[in-house]
Amino acid sequence: TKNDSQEKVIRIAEQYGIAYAPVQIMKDQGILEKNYPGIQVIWEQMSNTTAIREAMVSNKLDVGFMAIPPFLIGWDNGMDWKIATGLSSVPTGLVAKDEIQSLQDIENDDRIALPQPGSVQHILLAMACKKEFNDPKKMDNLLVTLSHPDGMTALLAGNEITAHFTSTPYREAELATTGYHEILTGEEAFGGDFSFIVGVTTKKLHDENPEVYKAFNQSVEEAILFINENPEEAAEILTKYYDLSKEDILKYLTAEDTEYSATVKGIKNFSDFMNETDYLKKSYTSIEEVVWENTDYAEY
Amino acid sequence: MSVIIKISNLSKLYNDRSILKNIDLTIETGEFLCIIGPSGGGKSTLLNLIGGFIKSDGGSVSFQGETVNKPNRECIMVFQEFDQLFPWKTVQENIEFPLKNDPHHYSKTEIAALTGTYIDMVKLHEFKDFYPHQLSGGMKQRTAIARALVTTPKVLLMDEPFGSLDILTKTELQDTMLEIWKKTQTTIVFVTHDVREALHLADQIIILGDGTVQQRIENKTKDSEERVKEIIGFLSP
Amino acid sequence: MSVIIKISNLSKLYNDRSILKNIDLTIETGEFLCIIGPSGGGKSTLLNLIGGFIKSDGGSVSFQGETVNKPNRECIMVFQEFDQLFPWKTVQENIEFPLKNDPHHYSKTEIAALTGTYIDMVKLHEFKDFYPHQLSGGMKQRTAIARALVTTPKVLLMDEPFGSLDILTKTELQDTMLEIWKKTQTTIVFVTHDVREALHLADQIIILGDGTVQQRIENKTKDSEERVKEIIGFLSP
Amino acid sequence: MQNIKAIFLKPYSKYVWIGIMLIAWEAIAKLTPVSPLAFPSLEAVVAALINSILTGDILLQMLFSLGLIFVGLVIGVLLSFVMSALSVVSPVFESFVDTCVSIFHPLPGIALLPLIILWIGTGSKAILFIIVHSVLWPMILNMTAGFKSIPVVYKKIGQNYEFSNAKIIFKIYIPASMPYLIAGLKIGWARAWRASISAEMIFGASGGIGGIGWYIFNKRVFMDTAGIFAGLLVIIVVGMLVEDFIFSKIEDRTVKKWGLS
Amino acid sequence: MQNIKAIFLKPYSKYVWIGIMLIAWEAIAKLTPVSPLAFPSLEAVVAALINSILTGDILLQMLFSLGLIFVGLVIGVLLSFVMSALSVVSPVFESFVDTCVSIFHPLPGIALLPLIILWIGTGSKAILFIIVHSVLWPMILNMTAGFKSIPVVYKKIGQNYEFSNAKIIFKIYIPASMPYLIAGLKIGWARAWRASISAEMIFGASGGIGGIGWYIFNKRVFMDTAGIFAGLLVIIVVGMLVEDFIFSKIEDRTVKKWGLS
Ligand SMILES: Nc1ncnc2c1ncn2[C@@H]1O[C@H](COP(=O)(O)OP(=O)(O)OP(=O)(O)O)[C@@H](O)[C@H]1O
Ligand SMILES: Nc1ncnc2c1ncn2[C@@H]1O[C@H](COP(=O)(O)OP(=O)(O)OP(=O)(O)O)[C@@H](O)[C@H]1O
Ligand SMILES: [Mg+2]
Ligand SMILES: [Mg+2]
Repeated sequence: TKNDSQEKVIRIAEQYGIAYAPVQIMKDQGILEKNYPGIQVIWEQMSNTTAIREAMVSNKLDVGFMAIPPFLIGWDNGMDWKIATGLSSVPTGLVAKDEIQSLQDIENDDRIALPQPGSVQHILLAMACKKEFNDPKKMDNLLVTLSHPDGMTALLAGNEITAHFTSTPYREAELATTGYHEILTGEEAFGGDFSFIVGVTTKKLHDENPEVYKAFNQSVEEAILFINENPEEAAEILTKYYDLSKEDILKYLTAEDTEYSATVKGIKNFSDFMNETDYLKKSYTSIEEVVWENTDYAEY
Repeated sequence: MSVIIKISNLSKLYNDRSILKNIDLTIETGEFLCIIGPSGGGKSTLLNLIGGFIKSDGGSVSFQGETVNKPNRECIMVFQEFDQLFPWKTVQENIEFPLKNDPHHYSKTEIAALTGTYIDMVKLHEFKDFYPHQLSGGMKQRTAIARALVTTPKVLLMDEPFGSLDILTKTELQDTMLEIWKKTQTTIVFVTHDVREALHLADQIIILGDGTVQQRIENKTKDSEERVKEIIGFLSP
Repeated sequence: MSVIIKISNLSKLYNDRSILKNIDLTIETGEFLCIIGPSGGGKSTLLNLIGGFIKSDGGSVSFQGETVNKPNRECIMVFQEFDQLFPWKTVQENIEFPLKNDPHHYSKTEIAALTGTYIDMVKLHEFKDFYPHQLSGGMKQRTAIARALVTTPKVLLMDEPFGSLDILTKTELQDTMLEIWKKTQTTIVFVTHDVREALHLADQIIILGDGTVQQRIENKTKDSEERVKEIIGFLSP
Repeated sequence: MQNIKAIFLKPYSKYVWIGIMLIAWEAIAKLTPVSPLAFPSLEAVVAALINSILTGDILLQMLFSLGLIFVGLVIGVLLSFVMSALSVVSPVFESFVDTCVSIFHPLPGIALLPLIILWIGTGSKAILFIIVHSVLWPMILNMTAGFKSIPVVYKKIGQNYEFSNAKIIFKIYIPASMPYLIAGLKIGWARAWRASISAEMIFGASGGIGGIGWYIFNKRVFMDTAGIFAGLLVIIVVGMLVEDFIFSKIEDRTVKKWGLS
Repeated sequence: MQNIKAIFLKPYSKYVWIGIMLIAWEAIAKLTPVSPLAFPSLEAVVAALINSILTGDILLQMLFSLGLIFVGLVIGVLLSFVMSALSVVSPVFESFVDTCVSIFHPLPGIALLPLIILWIGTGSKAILFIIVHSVLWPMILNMTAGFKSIPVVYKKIGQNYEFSNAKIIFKIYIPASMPYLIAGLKIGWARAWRASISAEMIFGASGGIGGIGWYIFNKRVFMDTAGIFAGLLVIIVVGMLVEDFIFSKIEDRTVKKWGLS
């Protein structure tokens, strides 16, 4: 029937970056197709979390990957979606010029580059400011929203940008340059471990196509497992998608603080903090409001 | 003869300045009417009103009994501006233009024949593939005349069409106009500032001044130097 | 009298068509030279060459002993196009324009006086604040003439300047031109297609045809009908 | 029927059309099952606007953007004028300008970002640079096209009075190519808007509180759709005011008065 | 001196200028202490280009972008033509078009994104929409300005032969406003490029391998600066080919032949 054929389609936003490696593996190995024979997977390549969110509002996408804060902003504004799975944690941190030893040294004419307000980098910075100055918005007017590569160019060019909140592999490239060091890591700011990227699905997919939803979750897990068990082979596959050598990819995949895991970590902490500091209008009272049943999560 | 154009009580203002004041004029089918008068006297304005190109501020013009409120294919105007040729068309294409777009649907051979005839008539055969910017002033005028004649309209409105022609071409074209006029019974309204030309061509001459028709002259005996002097007398203030 | 303009062996081609062929001509200071000839005969081309507006394909023009290779403030042209007024300036502003931009630095009162004089001379006082699109054809021509006269250049190059003027204005302006000419010793090169006008104005007439000077006529006895016929005879092929 | 038609012919006809569009908007928002997150109702937009005016900096941000746009537009117009004028004067320079236009006109500011960051940094100057880059090339195209379409006889008159090149350009070329210049200016103005909004979205609150683009971007990342439209509304209103009070006045005093349109 | 000047006056003068710019580039890359990450040497760029051609899809991506731009340009030109023509015919429609232009021209595509995604989705159609939005408004401005600047006498001749509105527009308005139309087309072409590159950076590779904007975006993400410039180089080369083989041909056959420039 017509309904059947509709059930067999899933639209997933694909993004690039080491943190998204399982998504490429899933795509390349046809894991979802294997787990749900006959399904048609539409990969929409998108480059921007906000656009993904808008596409999901408009029912042009069923699944997107993003950090927890952008997800919470959508949820707070009434989007019908929940987290289906964790994906990865990668090292992230604030890289600054050597003159700047700590957050205390950042002055009013310094500028901090990060991807955008409301991004995980922004919230982490706010968390650190809260701890340090008891004023989470202290740096909000010093922000310059540059994508990671532009942010790196800006930092290394040595103009106004004196610090850059970024992650793998830009963080590593910046730290390898003399004159720059890390003054804050994501973990320090957050006060523990957290999922950097999670997978989010719409209620529509979850409710109307539970089989597809299940197959998707299972596929993500398999992809994560694949990377964790066969990093060499995974790196080989990823050379197709990334303009990097196999050695470099392998290095990033297996770095000490890079972790691929389906467990969602840190959501409560983000939510409460963002609510306290008015980035959200509300926090959740029960975890079921933000994650689907059967999703692994860890709270502190 | 029947009346083809009837002008009643026609007035025109520009910025509250009265250019034409309550003009009454009838033009009969087949008449060759010349309009003369001082520069700025309203000759072009009158022609534009007859052609339906501008709106009057009172009174009316009727053509074959119907009120004129827009231009008419049977009433073709040769404008005073001599940059009235389409710069993107050659001499030949400019002349063909009205034929190609005529509802009569001339055949290719007819178009070629008619265009050829009129190009020869204005002696531009050699220049038929020239673009307007490559022509001399007089050549442009001749092309415009040929374009107006080629569809043989019922009325020709000509605003100083021979203004920049040398005397020979002018004389020849004057004679051609007279021939065409006699043969086709076309009604011609012809603005000129050359009194001799008016006397040579017209059977009716009107003198337009101060916004009114100051004299209407039946021109039976053509081409006399006395006539010239008489008219210059009329023109003098 | 001294030679002011000397044309030697001047040739001009357009697309390999020879328009002017080895023209030799001297014009003396204070001469009033009329050029007549058939439409397309090269009159405007010759004037443009004398003015330095176009380049020749052989030979040279010299003005006061110096080769002309660009236009010169002392040699002002009235063009055949009658849309030669600046549409963004009123009649008065168009006439003032060359004075305001003259290196002589006329004072405000001088400018006002000169402009006033020439506006009156071409009888446009009433229309001095009109923009060109509000003028009749003849008014535009008169404005262009006043603009050319106002700086009293040494040479005036006039390409059918009276082309669309009524006979009275034309006669008056002709007389004004003659007066100015006599008073200021301005050298005038005047293209016209009106043989009578040439006879009335010129002391030298040349007939330009087939790219060469076909006749040069000393015009001592002005205004005779025989002369007209004689010249028309020259013009006929 | 005639009466209805007449409504659209008045000077205020624009506002009639806007009214119709607003009604259509409201009808879609209310009567179709679109998510208010993507298509907020007018009340929500107006409420967001009032809220931004009362509690936020939207008016100051608008002024900041307008200031940048104005400066960028002036620089762009001057530069394009200088380049077009020099092309008129010197064929060597003309080939240089042609080359620049065909190289730089199709390049989006976003592709130049790394270079801009490297050379100019990320402050207001970078936004200005992007605005100028957006305005300059179409202005040059329209100016040179305008200069080329001037009747030859006007140029000849200028030469006849031995005007310097500067005088020919100021006294003849510019007034004679007014319709082109105005069309170019309108394109430039709209492009400057677009560029400044996009640039602010990238470079953030460079002037402290930032401009209207930064306002919209913040609304967007925090999913306040009504706020986005409030920002767009402000842009549209300012655009129309400029159209009605600046561009039409310029047209009335130039091309309309001269009978060129 | 004369000889040197002559070099710049030949038809190939463009390439001389490009040569000079390339040399300047190389000098900066080699002689100043800029980071090759921001300012790669020419060899690196050329190597990246050759590599992309041999092992990558750059040529196909270019074709894909060109296809989209072409379709977008055609749609934009047709729409702007229809709208300008209708404004000529009907004053009611004219006020509608004016309103649309003043509302939509200054709005950046990025601000319309939520609506575009809602209505059109994120595929090639969304990119097309952004291209059309970029091309349409400046084209309308130039077309209507061109139509308005036509000498009245041409319009009168059309009326005299009682041409239909369609005929007046096709036979008289369009050829008579050619210089404007060509300038508009050039602006439209450059704008279409810009729009497609920016849109691809947002919407990604909707057509499988994506277009040249996606290529550049990927190079940027992986900090392959030489690759970025290889992409820009391809854009510039294509732009110049179009300029030399399409726009100049159009100009030669129209405005130049008719003595309008
Ligand atoms: N730009 C041009 N390209 C090609 N041919 C041209 C050009 N300008 C003029 N001609 C040709 O040169 C010849 C002479 O033209 P010119 O304008 O000098 O004639 P004229 O004597 O002034 O005629 P008229 O009395 O009709 O104004 C004509 O045959 C014309 O076709
Ligand atoms: N668009 C306009 N706006 C204002 N006044 C105008 C306009 N058109 C013409 N006029 C005025 O109308 C009067 C008559 O002009 P018209 O062109 O009819 O004269 P004409 O008799 O044809 O003169 P000429 O022999 O010089 O061509 C002139 O005084 C002119 O200034
Ligand atoms: Mg007239
Ligand atoms: Mg001539």
